[in-house]
Amino acid sequence: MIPLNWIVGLGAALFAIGAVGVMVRKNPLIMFMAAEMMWNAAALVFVAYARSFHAMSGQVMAFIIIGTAAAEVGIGLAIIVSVYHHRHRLDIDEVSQLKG
Amino acid sequence: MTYALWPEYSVVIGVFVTMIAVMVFNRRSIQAYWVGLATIVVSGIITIADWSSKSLPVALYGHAVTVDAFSLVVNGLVLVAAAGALMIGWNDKRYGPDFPVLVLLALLGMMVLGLANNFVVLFIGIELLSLPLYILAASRGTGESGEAGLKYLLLGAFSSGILLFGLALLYGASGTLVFTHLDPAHMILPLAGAGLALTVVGLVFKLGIVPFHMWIPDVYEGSPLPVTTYMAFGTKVGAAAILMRFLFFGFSLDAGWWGPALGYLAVLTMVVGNLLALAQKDLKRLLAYSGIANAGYLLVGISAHNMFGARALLFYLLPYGLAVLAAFAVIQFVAGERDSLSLDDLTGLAYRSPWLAAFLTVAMLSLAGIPLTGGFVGKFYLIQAALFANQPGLAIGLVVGAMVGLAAYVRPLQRAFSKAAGESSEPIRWPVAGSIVLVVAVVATIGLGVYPAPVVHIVNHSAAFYWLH
Amino acid sequence: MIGFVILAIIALGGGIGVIVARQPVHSALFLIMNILALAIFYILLSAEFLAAAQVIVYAGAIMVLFLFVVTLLTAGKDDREPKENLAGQRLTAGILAVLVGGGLAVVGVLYPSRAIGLGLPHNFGNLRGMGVTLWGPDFIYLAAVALMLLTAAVGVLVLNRPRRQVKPAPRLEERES
Amino acid sequence: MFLVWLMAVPLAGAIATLIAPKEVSKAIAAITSLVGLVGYAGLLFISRAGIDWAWIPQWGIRFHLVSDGLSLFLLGLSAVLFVVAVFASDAHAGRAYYFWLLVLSFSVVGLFAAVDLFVFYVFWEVLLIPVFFLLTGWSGERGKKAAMKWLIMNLVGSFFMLVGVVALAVIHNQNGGGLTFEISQLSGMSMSAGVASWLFFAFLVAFAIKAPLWPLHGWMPDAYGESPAPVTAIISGVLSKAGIYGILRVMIPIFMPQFREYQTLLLIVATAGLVYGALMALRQQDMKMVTAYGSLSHMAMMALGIFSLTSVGLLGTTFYMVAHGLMVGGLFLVLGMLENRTGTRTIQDMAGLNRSAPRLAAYFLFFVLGTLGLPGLPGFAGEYMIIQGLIASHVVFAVIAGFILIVAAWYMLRVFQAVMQGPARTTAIKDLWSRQVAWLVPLAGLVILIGIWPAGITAHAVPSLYHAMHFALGKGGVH
Repeated sequence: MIPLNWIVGLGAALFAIGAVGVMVRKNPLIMFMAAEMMWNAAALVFVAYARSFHAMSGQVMAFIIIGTAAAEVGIGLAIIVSVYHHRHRLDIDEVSQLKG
Repeated sequence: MTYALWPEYSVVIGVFVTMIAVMVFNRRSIQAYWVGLATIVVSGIITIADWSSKSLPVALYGHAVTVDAFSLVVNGLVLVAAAGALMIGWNDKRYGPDFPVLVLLALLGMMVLGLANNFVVLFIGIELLSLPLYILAASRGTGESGEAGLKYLLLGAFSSGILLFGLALLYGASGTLVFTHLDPAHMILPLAGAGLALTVVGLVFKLGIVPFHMWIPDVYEGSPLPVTTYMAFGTKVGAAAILMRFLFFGFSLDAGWWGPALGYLAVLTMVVGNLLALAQKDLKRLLAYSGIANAGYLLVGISAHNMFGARALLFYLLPYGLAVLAAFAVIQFVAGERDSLSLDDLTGLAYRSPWLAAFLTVAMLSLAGIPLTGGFVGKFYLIQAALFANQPGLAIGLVVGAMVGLAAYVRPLQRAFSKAAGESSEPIRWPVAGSIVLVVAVVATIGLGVYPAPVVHIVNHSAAFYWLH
Repeated sequence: MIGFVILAIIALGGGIGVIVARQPVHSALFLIMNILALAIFYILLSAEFLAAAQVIVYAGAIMVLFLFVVTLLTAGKDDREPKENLAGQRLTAGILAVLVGGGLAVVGVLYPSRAIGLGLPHNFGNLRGMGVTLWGPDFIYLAAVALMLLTAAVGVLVLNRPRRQVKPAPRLEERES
Repeated sequence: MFLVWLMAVPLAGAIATLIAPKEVSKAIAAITSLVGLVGYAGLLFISRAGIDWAWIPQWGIRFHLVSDGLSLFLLGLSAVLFVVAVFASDAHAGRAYYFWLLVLSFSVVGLFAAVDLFVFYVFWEVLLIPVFFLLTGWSGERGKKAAMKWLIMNLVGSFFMLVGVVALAVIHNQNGGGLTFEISQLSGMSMSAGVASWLFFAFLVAFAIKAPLWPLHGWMPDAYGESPAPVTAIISGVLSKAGIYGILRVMIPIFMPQFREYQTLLLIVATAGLVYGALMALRQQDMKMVTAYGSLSHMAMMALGIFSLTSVGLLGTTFYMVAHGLMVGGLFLVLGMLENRTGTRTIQDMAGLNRSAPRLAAYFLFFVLGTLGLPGLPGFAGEYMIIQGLIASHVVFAVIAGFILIVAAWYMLRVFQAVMQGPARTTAIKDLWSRQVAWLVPLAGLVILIGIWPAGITAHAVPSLYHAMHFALGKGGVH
């Protein structure tokens, strides 16, 4: 038998790691990945409880979380790319201004 | 005859029609805006039709959503917010043709939050609301806008994570996802307590309550102006609505768990938000802190936890939103090509454009809560709620916050009414759509202050309706 | 139980790896490890469909996207994080998060939910079971996810459409002078 | 209905100033205030006009206005002073000035006529806004600071009063009486002593700040010193009476037991204010500030009349409010004209002006004598009644008050002597123009009229004072 309560504990640990990552790191990509990990931890806990209640509702919730995460990552990476590009362009602008 | 979910369905249809309009017509076209506005109007009409039907409340999709008078009032509020944001940013080349599509998508999220009765719908609503706003915040393409979008995204993902984990623990403690099936008496207490705490923190993050408010000023400042307007009004409505639904539907019997905690947060938020507003030099930041403080006022309605509190919260959202619309419309006009406005830029506004100064005055006085504006009636209702709940501390906190806030709101007015040092610059352009928003918002603000009885009636009806649960 | 411990160690190791790695590429790889470990957990928890979805959507799509972006943005750059004066505050927040997370873990372990002793229902967690639910009573959730993905598509278009270089408008003082 | 028209006229005038061209703003304001005055004269014949409309029925709020003996003469005072202030104003002040002046007039009518606590509070706060803008836009360098001080201090008081207002209604509801804000229904309500004391001080502080009463007069020196003369006249003549009026109208019916409980304390504080104001007035070199501090002292006098808790003291205060409003308003206007002509307000810089401007000197003397309480002028009758009330309750304070009256004569006459009499050191100034005389004469006439015929007011006021206080009377509160 799988120890359900230990899986919940594992989920909490992953959640905490993700939260620490968001708070301590400054690289947006890593922060974003840490946030994804928090979502994953929640999904894991949902699935574990779904198993314990023999109810599909928790699994449905986990599926929704995965789907939403996909959408969120798409948008998030687009924003990160545009911000990086802009910063990059700014750097070049500054350099050329210095020279000119 | 009830059209239960048709306000939401019509918005979904509107999203697709708007996208088709963007594709079919020239990219720089205005048609998408008209389609978006038409969608909002149609949805509003269906909402009104729903309101007059007798068959509410109705639970659909296995108690996933409940359409009741409360959700319809929320619908009305967010429709006003969306219409205001759309018209303030009407056909502005800076925001591109996709602006109406994203406004409609976020609108859908806000409406969903109003009728959620289940964890899944709660989460879907939050994300449907947030995802388009991340894009909108970053859509300006300048450095600040991108940074604002990035910050919003990261904090949003973080708070959604907290929310999700809280919901997961609550699910484990209760075995159900439906708010109204939650039974605090039969839960596993530590799990339920931890889950409730995390969930509330997650939601309060979205609402912008001190100490979870750090992201709001930066995001509001960096986002394009119509988007900031939308966030300040619509997001607050959605977050307050879902917080209230979640707590009142699920944990109404055990208000002792969350009532006092939220009460302290409310007082802290009102005082700190207004204090920080006092120090701001940028008008958008000032309004951001004002938004934080107003979130505190909203929390008073929730932590009072009585019928008056629910009604007062619903009522307060309207004058707050109208004042926000008016203030941001004025900023948009005065700022012109730019996207932000410092207090110094306001100097001499009364001489450049007396009407704008007058409208700004009404908006600010309403935010400050001076009588004969809607803001006063809203605060009055909230004080009533706090005193009916036998919590004079909340009422005192509210007025202390209002006192501090008053000084913050009056400072821009003093600037506006003093003479400019240099010669005034070019005259201010009044875009037609924005002017409509501005005039309607100001007239409605005064109207709410002078004769609030009809709105009070609606609000009382909706909160009484839902209280039967 | 031993399987659980090994898997848990892999998952936790992946998680810790994500937040301590210096290079985002390494973080992404650690995250994939973590996700795969979770997928195995899903199988153990009789959520076959979710396990597949986790592997295909998360590891297959999301993380590939991540890796792609990471390599696109940080290739050949030393992405050293700048020092800032908020370090103390961040550290405090981090410690707080560790404490809260530890508390949650203890609560989760000590208070198991009410388990149902009966055998699992038919089709629990497999493709058919999920399909019947998601295309049946819970269809609106699926529709909502579809809308979110649509939003993401629009968002990518909006954020990365070629824009003409907008000159920042001069500030008021400059125009006056 | 009549009262509604009385409110609608200034409001319509205010809107008209916004629409009409700038040049006619003053004319509009003048016509509006004159129509208001005529309307008020009509009110004198109707005497007990009133309206009672449902406003927010869900909360039991009624738009209930009454002109009874308490409010009738204060309405008159404001009608007269607004006419005078408009005529005394600068014709080029701009349309916004007249707009705010008329809005102020509108809210003052509402305030004095309201008998529903919610309505009262609404107008109580609304009138802060026009004054704030008048101070911001049309005063000296420190005007902005003065405006800020005015707004913040007053709102600090009134926000706590707001909690008090709601608390009263809520307690009334919890007592089973339903949700209502009607003062007459809230009066004599039973509440626990602790709560009642808190509410009592919440209200008292709000009213004391507006009056202003020592030690809550922090906004007064700046606001009086910086504002243009007509605005000063309105603030000191009308608005400061609103504070005293609030104590009479709202607190006496509701908080009589608390008044009894804290009577000694209140008398001591009010007396301290009386002495403080007089002494400060003696020290000032600025003639406007002398009048301002003198006014502070007189406000304390009115408070003493109330705190004596005798019917004659209350009556004296009611009468003295009207009398003092007319005289101090006139005095500030005369000082304003003097300042316009000499360009200074410092006493040492002026001397012997009565040579060049005898008419101005005469009016100056008239209002000075009025404020210091010369028999035959209305100040005397009011102070007499107040001291009579004090003798009946606490004779010690009567003695101090009588002594301060002498000091008052000293500081007022000091100003007059220094400015008007003595060798003419300063350059000659223009005397009053005939137009200015035209509106000073009726004002002075009115002062003389109520000075020699105080019964015209008191006879009206007595029944409604008793009416307003019958609960208190029933409990043996008023002798």
